[in-house]
Amino acid sequence: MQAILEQQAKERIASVIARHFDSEAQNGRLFINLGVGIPTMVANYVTSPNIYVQAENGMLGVGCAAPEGQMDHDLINAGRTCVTETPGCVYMDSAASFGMIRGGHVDATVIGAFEVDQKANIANWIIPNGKQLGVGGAMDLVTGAREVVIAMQHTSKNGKPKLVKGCTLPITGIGEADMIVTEYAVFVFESGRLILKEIAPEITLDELRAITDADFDLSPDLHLMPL
Amino acid sequence: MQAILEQQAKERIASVIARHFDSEAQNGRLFINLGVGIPTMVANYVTSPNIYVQAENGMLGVGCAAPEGQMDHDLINAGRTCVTETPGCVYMDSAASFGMIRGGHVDATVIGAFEVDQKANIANWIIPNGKQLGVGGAMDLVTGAREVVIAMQHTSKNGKPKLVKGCTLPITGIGEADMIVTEYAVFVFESGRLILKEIAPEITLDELRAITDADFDLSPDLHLMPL
Amino acid sequence: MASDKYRSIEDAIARVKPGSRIMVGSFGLAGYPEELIEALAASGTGDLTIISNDLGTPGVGLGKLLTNNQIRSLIGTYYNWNPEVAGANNEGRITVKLIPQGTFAEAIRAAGVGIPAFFTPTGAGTDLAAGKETREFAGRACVLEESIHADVALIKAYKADELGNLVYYKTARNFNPVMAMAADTVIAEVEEIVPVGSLDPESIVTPHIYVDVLTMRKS
Amino acid sequence: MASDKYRSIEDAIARVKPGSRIMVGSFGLAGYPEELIEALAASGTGDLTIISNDLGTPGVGLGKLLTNNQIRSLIGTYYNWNPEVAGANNEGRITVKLIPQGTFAEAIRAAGVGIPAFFTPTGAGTDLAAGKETREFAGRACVLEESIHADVALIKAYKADELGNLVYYKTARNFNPVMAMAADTVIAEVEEIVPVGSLDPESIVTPHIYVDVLTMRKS
Repeated sequence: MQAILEQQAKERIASVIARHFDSEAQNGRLFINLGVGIPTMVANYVTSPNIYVQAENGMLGVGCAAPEGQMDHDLINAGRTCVTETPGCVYMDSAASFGMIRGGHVDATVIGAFEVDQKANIANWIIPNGKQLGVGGAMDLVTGAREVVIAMQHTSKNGKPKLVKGCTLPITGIGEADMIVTEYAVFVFESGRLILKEIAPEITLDELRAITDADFDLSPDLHLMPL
Repeated sequence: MQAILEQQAKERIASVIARHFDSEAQNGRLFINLGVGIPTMVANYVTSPNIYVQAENGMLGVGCAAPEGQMDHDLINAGRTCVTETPGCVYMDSAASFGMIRGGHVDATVIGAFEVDQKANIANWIIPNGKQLGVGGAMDLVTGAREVVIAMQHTSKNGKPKLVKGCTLPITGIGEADMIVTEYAVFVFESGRLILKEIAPEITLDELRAITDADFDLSPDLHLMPL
Repeated sequence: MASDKYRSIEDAIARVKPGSRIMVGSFGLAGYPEELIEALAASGTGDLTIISNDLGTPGVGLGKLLTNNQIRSLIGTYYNWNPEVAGANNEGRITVKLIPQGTFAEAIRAAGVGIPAFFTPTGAGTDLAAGKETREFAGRACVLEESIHADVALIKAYKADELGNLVYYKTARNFNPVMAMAADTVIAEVEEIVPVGSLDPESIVTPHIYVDVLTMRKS
Repeated sequence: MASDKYRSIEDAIARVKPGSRIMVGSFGLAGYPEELIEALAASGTGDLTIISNDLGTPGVGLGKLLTNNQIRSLIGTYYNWNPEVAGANNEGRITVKLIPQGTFAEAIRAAGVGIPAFFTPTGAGTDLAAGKETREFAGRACVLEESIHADVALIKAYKADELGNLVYYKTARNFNPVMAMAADTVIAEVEEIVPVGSLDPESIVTPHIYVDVLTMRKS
């Protein structure tokens, strides 16, 4: 197993997810919501003009980050980054914005996670008794978006598997994960089973099993992650 | 008892209600919703500039009926009359409009009724197995408006009391009536009792009792209806 | 036409299949998709459930669909303007589900925003609450109402941009924006399609995410 | 100033009494009524329940109210930007009620539109649904959530007309329009008050019926 540096891992995860969305957007417009961190980076890699970004704080058609000197602090995404407009963008209030999400109109959300388990449960909102106290839109997004894509490094900073048999932290949603993308692998949930679809060239299947606590099956068309 | 012609009765009812609203509007802006028929006529009699008319089909700040030749069939009130704009008027969708009503933001609604009983129940939406099948906004209005003013002639076309001990027709709302204005009298509900506040000069108290099925008390300041 | 959502009225109405649940925006004759309804009447597609505030007047607008026997059931609030409805209902030719108008609007919005049911004081204790759960909140009886969803929504807007963002005109807005959120397929009849960027992002009422097909009124 | 709703910031903030439930519009530092919050912090009025998405950052914006010990409890969604909140909560100095952000927005709107409670799939089966009724709709577990009302809402809008109709600016809109419907007294801090008739009736977001007091930002 060949180590992948953190920055490279993040860029890879974002680009793999972007490729997935570019492919989906060939069938028509795709509306996506991007969480803070790696998920936001996905916007830098998508190439399809058919992809529209929704920000849950009240905007459809979010553009790229605002360049230095052109920042408007009343034009932000949900990660409080100053952003720009795209042609045809729309502003709305928070109830309308979450209505769009909860109502199933947003095709996909990309979020990070502390843990995901083999039953598609996601834990990404809180570490009890810690220094952070917030849920934000995490529960609404995993429940409302049609497809929930987890973008996370394969293991925690101290090397523990994040893809586990059963979440130990408080969950964000039950059985809501649809796809998991790490620097080493792409998994999907199909008929309640976790399936490995792609594996990175830096790792063997046995090595991947060693850093994955969750049980998973191999896809009939399991292939190397195209990089 | 001196007969009052139908047209005169309607005008009187509308003007008495208008006087009530003009008085209330001295304390600040008053937002009212007017049903079809006599209620709509109230707008012709109010004089306070502090009164704003809401139409449940999606407008706040409804103006007078549109003059011949200036009718816009996409600018109507809930009775499908072409109306006009007032300065500062606002358009909204039906959910927002009924939200305004149900949320208790509209100060008063004026509606007609088939029957009102001494427990403040209102029956105004349907005569079973008849030629009409519709509830419209009646239930929302009686439930949502802070004050429900009933505008109706004292008796039905065949002389039967409309102010009854108990409604016989399907009710629109339980205990929702606050004030009843007929051509002969003004009643209010106070602490669950029906109270006569004003009586018209054309009728004696005994004659009023004879055409009123409901039991009522006399207000300590019962007085002649000012005309 | 530079919009990839643009279709002819005929192509658009072909998406309405027999037996479908169809929402139609309107209040009386204000804000109804006239040409779509004409085409639906001409198509003869039947066994429809029509979800709309009212049914126009006999033989006019939505009223045509009843005159044509294309309707199996109605969900709405006010049919006093079209006495054919009470007649057909009394004769058992159609079923009619009456809902208070504010509850109707809110239940359609609820479907659009993923709320399966809500409590409302409207209608508590009346015949229209029969068979529905009633519960007190802050001492007030409230009825549990479920959301209302459709297969297709036929709506009328004033202008669309090429993406499908919509704005409305005066009281022709009525139920159109909530219906635009509450159906699997949303077809909007508009008077004009303007270039992307022509509509103020602060003033767009229906974002393009909700709109599948645009048709343009000929007249 | 030709608006009868216009008051100075100081007069307006005097309406906030100790122990009140106060809604404040904002998402991070976008769209928060800065001068009203500065005045509230200066007033020292305490024992407040603050209903807002977040609490800014320590010592800034809404964060000042916590630093000043003016807060008894918080109802909101996301305090990760202000770690003083978790600290005060862990020490038992304040109580915090966390609500998923979409449920929070919808529950505030619900109070505004007279809906006492609604079912939502968000949060079902999680710790934030503990103690709440859960029921299945169409096979999906949903949580019953009650509406959220306040004594006073402090909101930020872009422009008001003299009647009190409001429009907003970009993503500074956020929770302001729903909070404007959900409080007994609504105080809006605006950047400009324009003559009646200057705002497009199709584009007004908050109708003047909801607004009690207007204050104007000095800077």
